[in-house]
Amino acid sequence: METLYNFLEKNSLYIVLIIVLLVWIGIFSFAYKLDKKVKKLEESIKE
Amino acid sequence: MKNFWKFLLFVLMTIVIIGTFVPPIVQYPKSFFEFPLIPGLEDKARIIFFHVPTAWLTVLAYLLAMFYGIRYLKRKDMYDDIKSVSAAALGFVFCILATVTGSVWAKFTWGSFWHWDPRETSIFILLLIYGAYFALRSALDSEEKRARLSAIYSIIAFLTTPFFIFIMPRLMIGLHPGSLEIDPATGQVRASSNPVIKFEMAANMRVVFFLSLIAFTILFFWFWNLAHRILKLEHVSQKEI
Amino acid sequence: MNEIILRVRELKKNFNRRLVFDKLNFEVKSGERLVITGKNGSGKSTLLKILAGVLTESSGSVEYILNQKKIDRENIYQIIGLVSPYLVLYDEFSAFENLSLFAKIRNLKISDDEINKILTRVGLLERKNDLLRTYSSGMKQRIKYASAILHNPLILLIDEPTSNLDIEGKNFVEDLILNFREDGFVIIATNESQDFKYGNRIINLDEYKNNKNK
Amino acid sequence: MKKIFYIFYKDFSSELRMRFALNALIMFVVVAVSTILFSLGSESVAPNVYAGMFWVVVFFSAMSGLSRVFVSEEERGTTLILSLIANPVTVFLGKFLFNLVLIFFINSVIALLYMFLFQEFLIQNWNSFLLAYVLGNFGISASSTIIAAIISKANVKGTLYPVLAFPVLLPLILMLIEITKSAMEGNPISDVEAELLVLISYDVVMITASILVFDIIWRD
Repeated sequence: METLYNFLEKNSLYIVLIIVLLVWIGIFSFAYKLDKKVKKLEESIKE
Repeated sequence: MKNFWKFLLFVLMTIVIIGTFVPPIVQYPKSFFEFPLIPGLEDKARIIFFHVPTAWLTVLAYLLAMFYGIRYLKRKDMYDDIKSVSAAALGFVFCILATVTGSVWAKFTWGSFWHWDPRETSIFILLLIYGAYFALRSALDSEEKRARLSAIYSIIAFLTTPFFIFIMPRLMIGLHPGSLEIDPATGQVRASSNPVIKFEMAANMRVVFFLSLIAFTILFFWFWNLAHRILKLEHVSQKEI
Repeated sequence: MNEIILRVRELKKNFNRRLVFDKLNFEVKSGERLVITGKNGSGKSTLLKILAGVLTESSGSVEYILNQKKIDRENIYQIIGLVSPYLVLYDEFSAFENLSLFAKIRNLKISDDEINKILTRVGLLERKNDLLRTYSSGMKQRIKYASAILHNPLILLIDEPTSNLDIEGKNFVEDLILNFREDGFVIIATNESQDFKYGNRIINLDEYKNNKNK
Repeated sequence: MKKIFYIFYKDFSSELRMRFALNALIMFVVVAVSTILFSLGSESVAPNVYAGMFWVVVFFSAMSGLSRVFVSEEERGTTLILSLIANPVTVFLGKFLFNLVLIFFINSVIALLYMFLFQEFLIQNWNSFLLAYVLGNFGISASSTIIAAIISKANVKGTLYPVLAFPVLLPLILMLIEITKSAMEGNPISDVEAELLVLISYDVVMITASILVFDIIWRD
């Protein structure tokens, strides 16, 4: 943990990378949620 | 024509990602793709292209949620409520993102995850308001009541925001760019002299920054559009049963 | 002599997905007595609450026009009296206290004697100082009538007029409805066929559920 | 005007008859203050900590007591009769008045307890403290009343109340802490002029907005 912290402190570009990845995770999970809702809708229409 | 926006988003976001990572940071930039060095920030200055847009979308989403809430109160159209709640849901996601990305970055720049700087406090309050909004919605079982009361709550909660924007920076020491500080000599409020806080973007950074804002805004409207269309379909399909 | 008109236009109410009634249109004028009927759950009580201005409609409009002037929604309460099974009075107060509080909140210039007179009319004079908590359901029904006629309203909305009442109480209700002030009107929501005789017009809410023929 | 008073009077006399709310509230205050007393022991802390603790206790007492005005009507089913005898603005102002009197009472109890129990809770500038006290009570009462009206229509009333009220009351509480701290340090009132102006505008905005939107909440 300590080494990781030191590494990130020295190579701060990776912090930006982490932040971009976090934003991507957020966007992805929202899209995933939407997808699940569409599936539920499709099932309810089939019935 | 309708798909134009999606392509634009694709192109812009690609430019933004390249613009975030590729340009080297040098002390004295000579060519257009070099970013100037800011002491104390270095590579971390690049966060601005991803962190600020999430914070901006949090606010935009709140305003939209409130706008459609008020429109619901005026027209009693259930679809206005659907638009309002979809905007709030997206806003909630971006609010969490803005908080988390900010605090990760703060750990490495300011030393700890949380500082209660005015902007941090405001985003925290927004997070609480979003949380309260959804808690309220889940506690109301009649659709009309839910739409009406959550719209009202969004208005009441909004009334406190001018305080956070205009007054709090006077009370607390800010760490975000553009914060004010108290001049130790005269006791007057002045713009901070700390290089991180004084932070001004070079022209080329500014271009990437605004492209990023545009890209994220398009992304937001696209997702919002999808979300409220899906909710609307859900609403219609339930009505038939 | 006042002239009051109630105008209901394209009134619609639904609770979530369930349509209660739709496309309801009618007018009631001074001197009329309207009976609203329909199966259980057909929305009689809901309609009365909307007419009394305490429940919002889903769409459509309800207007009261007094001497050619439209009455604001906020002031409808001054000309309406409502009796309903949903009505609950403050049971930590006595009958007399309830009425005198209502009179004060309504800002009526009404003396204690007049309140006593109303209590006599509904037959509660002897028990007027008992807390409502101790009242039987029939007595509670009577005190509701007292609270509804306290301010001498132009319009009386009565939901299930004779529920829980004995013969004496029923006679009082009959007298109240048939001899109601001539410049006002009465709307009665009921399922009891014996109450139909009070109305000179009947609306059956079951006919306003046209979600099927849509 | 009279009508508003009589709505207040109705709640007041009904509260006197039943009394359980008031007793519970006073007990709550005593328990909260004594918890702080125990945890502090004989240590002395900075004035801003005292100021903060003071308003935190006020906030939580408000959260446990001020929702009753609407929740009790809704629970007993008397909302209907109340909306039949008065227009919404009157009802709101009556309830607001009741909460105002209640918060003034609770707040005075808390302030007295603080002054007796904590030697270091010394107000040096009474003017600014009293102004904060009065303006703060108005603000707390306005926000809590309108939020009480919202939650009285919800299914889970108790837990929801602080959740909804906290973000709305937070700016007010922060201001109040700031002014109280300054009053304890004995700074002149001109130091907290800006804060006092914010308090006034908060009160005005909240009361006006509440009156405007209450009608929509009140009618089912």
